[in-house]
Amino acid sequence: MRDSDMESIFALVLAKANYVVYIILMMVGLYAMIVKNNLIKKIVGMSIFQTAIILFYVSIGCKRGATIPILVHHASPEAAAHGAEKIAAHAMEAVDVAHYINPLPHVLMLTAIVVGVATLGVALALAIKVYNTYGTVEEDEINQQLRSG
Amino acid sequence: MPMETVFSVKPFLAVLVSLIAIPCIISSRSQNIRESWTFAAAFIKFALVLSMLPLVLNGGVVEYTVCQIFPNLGIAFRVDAFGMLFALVASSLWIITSIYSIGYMRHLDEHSQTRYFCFFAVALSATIGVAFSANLLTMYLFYEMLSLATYPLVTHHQDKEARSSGRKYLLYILGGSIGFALPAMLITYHFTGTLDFTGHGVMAGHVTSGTALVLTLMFLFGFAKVGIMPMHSWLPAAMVAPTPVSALLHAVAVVKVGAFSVVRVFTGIVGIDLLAEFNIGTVVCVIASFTIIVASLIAMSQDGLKRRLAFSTIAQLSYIILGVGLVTASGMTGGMLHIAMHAFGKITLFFCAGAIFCATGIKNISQMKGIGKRMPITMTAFFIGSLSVIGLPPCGGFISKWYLVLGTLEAGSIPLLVVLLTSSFLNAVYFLPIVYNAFFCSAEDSLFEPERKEPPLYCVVPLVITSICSVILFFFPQPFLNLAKMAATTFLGG
Amino acid sequence: MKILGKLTILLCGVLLLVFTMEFPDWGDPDSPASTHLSPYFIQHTMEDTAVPNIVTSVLADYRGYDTLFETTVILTAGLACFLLLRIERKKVHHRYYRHEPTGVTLRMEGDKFPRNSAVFQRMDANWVPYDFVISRTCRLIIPFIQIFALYVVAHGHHSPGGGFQGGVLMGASVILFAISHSLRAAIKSFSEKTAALLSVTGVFIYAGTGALCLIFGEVFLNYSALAPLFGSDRVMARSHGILMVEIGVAVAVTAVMIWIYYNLSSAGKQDEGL
Amino acid sequence: MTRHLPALIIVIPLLAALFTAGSGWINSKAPFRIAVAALFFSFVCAVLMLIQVVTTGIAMEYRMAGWAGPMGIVYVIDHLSAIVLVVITAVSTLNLVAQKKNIDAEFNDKEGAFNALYVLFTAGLIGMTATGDAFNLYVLLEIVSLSGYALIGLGSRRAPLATLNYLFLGTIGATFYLLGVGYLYIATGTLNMAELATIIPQNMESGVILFAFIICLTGLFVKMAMFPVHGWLPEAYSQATSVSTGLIAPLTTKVTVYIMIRICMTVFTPEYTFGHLDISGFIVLLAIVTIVFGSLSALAQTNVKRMLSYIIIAEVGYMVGGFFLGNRLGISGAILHIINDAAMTLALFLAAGIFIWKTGGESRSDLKGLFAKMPFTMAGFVLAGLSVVGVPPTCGFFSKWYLISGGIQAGNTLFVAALIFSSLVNAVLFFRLFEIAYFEPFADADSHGSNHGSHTHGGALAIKEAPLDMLIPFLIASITLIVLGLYSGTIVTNIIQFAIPTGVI
Repeated sequence: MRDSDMESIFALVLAKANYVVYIILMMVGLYAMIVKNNLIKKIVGMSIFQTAIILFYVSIGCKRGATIPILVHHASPEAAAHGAEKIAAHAMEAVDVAHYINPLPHVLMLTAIVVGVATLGVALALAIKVYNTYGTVEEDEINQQLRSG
Repeated sequence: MPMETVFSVKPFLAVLVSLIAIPCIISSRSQNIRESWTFAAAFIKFALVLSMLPLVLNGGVVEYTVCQIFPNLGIAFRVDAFGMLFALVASSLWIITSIYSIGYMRHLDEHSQTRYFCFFAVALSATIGVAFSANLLTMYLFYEMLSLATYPLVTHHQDKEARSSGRKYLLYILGGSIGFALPAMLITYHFTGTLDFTGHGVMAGHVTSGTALVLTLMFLFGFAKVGIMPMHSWLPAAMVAPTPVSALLHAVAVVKVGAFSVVRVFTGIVGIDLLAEFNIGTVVCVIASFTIIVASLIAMSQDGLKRRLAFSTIAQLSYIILGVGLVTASGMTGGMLHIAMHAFGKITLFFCAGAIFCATGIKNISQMKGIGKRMPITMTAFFIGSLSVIGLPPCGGFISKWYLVLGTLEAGSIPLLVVLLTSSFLNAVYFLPIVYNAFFCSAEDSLFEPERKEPPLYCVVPLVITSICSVILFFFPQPFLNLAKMAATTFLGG
Repeated sequence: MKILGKLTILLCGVLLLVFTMEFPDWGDPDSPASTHLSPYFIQHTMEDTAVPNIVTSVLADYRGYDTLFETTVILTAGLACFLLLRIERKKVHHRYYRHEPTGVTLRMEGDKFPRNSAVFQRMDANWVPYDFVISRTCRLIIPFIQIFALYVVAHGHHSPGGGFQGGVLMGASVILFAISHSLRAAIKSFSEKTAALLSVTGVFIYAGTGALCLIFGEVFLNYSALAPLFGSDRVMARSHGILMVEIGVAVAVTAVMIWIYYNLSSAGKQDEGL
Repeated sequence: MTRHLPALIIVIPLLAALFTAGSGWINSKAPFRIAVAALFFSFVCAVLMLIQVVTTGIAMEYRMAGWAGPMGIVYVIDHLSAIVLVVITAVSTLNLVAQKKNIDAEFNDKEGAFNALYVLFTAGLIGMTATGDAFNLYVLLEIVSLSGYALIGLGSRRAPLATLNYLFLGTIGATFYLLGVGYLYIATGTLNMAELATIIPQNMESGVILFAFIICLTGLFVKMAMFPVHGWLPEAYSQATSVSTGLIAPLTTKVTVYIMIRICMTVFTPEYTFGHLDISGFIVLLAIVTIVFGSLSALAQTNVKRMLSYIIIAEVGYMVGGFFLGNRLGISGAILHIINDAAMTLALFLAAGIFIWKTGGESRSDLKGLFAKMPFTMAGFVLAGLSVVGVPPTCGFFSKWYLISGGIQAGNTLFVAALIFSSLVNAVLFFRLFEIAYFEPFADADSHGSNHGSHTHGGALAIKEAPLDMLIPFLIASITLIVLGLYSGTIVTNIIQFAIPTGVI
């Protein structure tokens, strides 16, 4: 009974591998942000934290046996010349949904990546300003300077 | 008489008139122009209140709604007999106090008098607002406005002592109103769905006896301006204010607002029959009599004249609460009448205290030996005032005490009668010695110059007027008596 | 305080793990996400926007409003770095020069400075030795990077790519130039003012096309309203609209990446970078 | 033309922000004017939309890029979002106009970028309020946060560090919200709020939706500084310049509360939030702790702005607690409090801005003698203080009235006690300030000798009022407190009443 349990748990984990990975990544990022006291390490933790969410979203979108969401049309050379009506005609053949993974998560994650970069940029700008005023990026040293006034 | 209601904007105008006067008071260049604005506002307000008197006397009611905020509850005014009685007293005495404060302030050359007169006007409009409010929300609004408008008046001298007494003043009044009155009001609104002052109370049938008692006590202690015993110590502390403030506000406006709101709540919200049925009235009477006795005893031990008057005010206010707590017709009439009678009596005493301070700078009773020789008019007025407060025949106070005693007899509770009589005796004990020392003792130490030195005319004339009024009220109490009687009948479900 | 942090993270992780049991398996085709909205996009993108790359069509057309604000996020980041770091450059009265043959470094005061000659070479305070190999190879590669970036932008319709990716590549090429040579050289060729104004114009191109559709009477960002402008039918107009928008995004992203690099690397003084 | 209002209200500020950023490089006069014009335009749009929604009674729907329902992004302007839009645009316009002098003093050479970020912040808030798409809300939330970090980061010497902490917590909050939206996407496959509201009630039991609710809520609680995760707010708001706090303090937490209400009511329908889940009891408890904690720590502060920030945390507790009482009174109290609290906080921070501009100091003792010095500003400050305490006729009283009666109706006496306790503490806080301003003489170098108390003869201290262009907007803000109070009845009856779905008793 013991090994069948192991199989079922193992199979379960394998089937949901992507969620397990993203949770581990997220916890690593969260850990770094909260516990580390070097500001740059916290910023790195933050970007890991955001990338974990990106991985989660992208993994939602994929389907077994499907290819990237770009419609494969056998554009024969003369077909490209006809322009519009060819496109309309081409749309008539039914597009099999199972062939393509669903594009929505990818669109969302393009935005999330951009937001991640923007936040990283602003965080680094702030870190530089903190370094210029306090001469250090270690949070406990900064607190010491603040307390000593 | 038919209960016809007239819808007119007069009550709202009466409230607004002194607020409108404020920009003029601020912008007036010279002191005289400023004083004339205050007088104009006082006269217009008194005229507006008087104009509604005949209608109210034959049973009519004036209503006006400003705006509807909550379902069937908004800022609205309703002038009935009880409201008219209190508004009449407040607006008439404002005129007299304006004269007095001009004399007092100019004589002592107080600083920032413009601010004084502005906040005085705001306080008055709040008082009239409370008198004319149709529901508990409007009354709470003007009650809060009054407490905030009187804070700068109480702390006028802006010194250390004024600061600590101001802090105590706010602690009791604002703390009481937010801590007790606000939740009580909201709980009542939750149970009954309406806060309008109907003749016979809204709580009947919606509330169990336990919650009714708790709510009544929360209202009693919430409206801390009535100075019931545990919530009273702001009043002696507020004596640090200049005397016209103590005279009008702490003898007439502020404390009477407290008493008025408590009576309004007892009759309009809790309802007289509920008071009787769950015998909440007796609980209220016990608290009131406790306050009367203890306050009178403390008053005897006070050496400062104004502090003694303050404690006597606490005792007199509890008469009003006692009157309502008796739940009998004449008891109610006596209580409500006492608002008017005590007002005239006590304001005279405060005017005299102020006059003595103006003329000689004396504050303590022990130094007032033989002052009668030098300030005969002031001291005779003081004598008449104290007679009225004690409740002896030639002065108006006697009539309200008379109805109160009748009330206790109707209610058949002998202990309350004993309380009334002993307290009258105690009043005599702490007032008459002052008068005796003033006239019959000789001024043994020669630090006083013997020649007659009366306080400035502006101070003497008002206190003479008010002392004469309290005597007139004994012989012709009609307007106030009728109003009180009408109010009592409506409240008792007549 | 630290243990509290660790505890919350542990708890949070375990809670998350417990809840994953109810998720659909990885990649199974009939999970709600794959059966509800995406099939519409996959089937209708050709007939709606005539753009085979579904991601670009969803990105720039179906959810074009999202991407408009995404580009605004980039612009906000650029403005934020500028606002936080940029310090007005005080007149600098000294420069460092390196005498090439002898390797002696000189610090020259005053206002007049010798022109850069073969013998005397200007250098930064924390001088990075001028490496011939790197600068020459970079000078060789940069044009190809830029061409590839333009290709990525242009081919967003048919192959993976688009405004963001192309913009970043273009930005990277300029940053490579700044790193390989020196920040001053890069600023001379692509000044901060042009970077700021370009980033604004990029977003303006995007928002402008959207507003143009408004002016043409359609709803905001509905490119088929621009059919008379492009002289094509409504579906092709959408495809051209997407291309215009992609160009706007590329311009904005390039400029902002460079702008942020200028500010971050020189901590706002814009004189000596990495 | 009115058909395009939902788009115009956000596109015009966006375009204006671009012009402001661009023109900042050319001449330094243009940015401020463009920014004010754009904000005023969006204020007018918001008012027009409110009128239209209230008169027609139906919500305005605007399909971006012409795509319907779940496919594209849809903007929905209903009663709730219309009134919040008016509040946002009014507060940001008033604050910008009032703080002209502060802007010139602090951002003299970077005025273009500052004004652009200011307008982008407001545009982000407008978008967040009006959007009908869960993911679009995340993008706009990021714009608001980023521009907020920049506006706050430029304050005093300690501002960068405070902003960095704010950034970390803000990112955690926003990313949790994103994760919540992701969980919803897994369970339902769509991102459109209206469609989510149809799918969620069908499978209430699924754990994924429960966990999406919890994660979304935690994320929002972090963004609105509820009790355990409030650390960033006092630091960030007290170190920033008065212009930025004048904009950020009244709006961010209130709009985040609005989003919480939007999500709990329109996405997770009330049947789910209050009926199916029994989580509201715990959240009201958390709100009570926030109220008590906020009020008590405000007592301990000497810096005026830090004190006001702790009061903001307590106010967030009011709104969240009021909403999760679950009854109609509590929810309308929470919504009314969003409007009132935004107005109150704006008045308070404008006053703080004026004090700092005049006395240069931020601590309580710098308020000495201000009643004599600046009577009108102090009058406005007293009005704002009374509104926070909850004294009629100011608006604070009426929203507190709804919250307390909601608490009584729900039988949650602890919540009522917390509200009363917090009002009393606020009374102590503000009267402590008034005392200092009223009693202690104006400690100014040129005033002749320290005339401490007793008879300060005559108005020796000439009245040095705040500059007029700071004073007028501030007085407008404090007078609106009374107007809002008196009209809270009309606001509730014909706006908030329709904002609450009929399912709520």
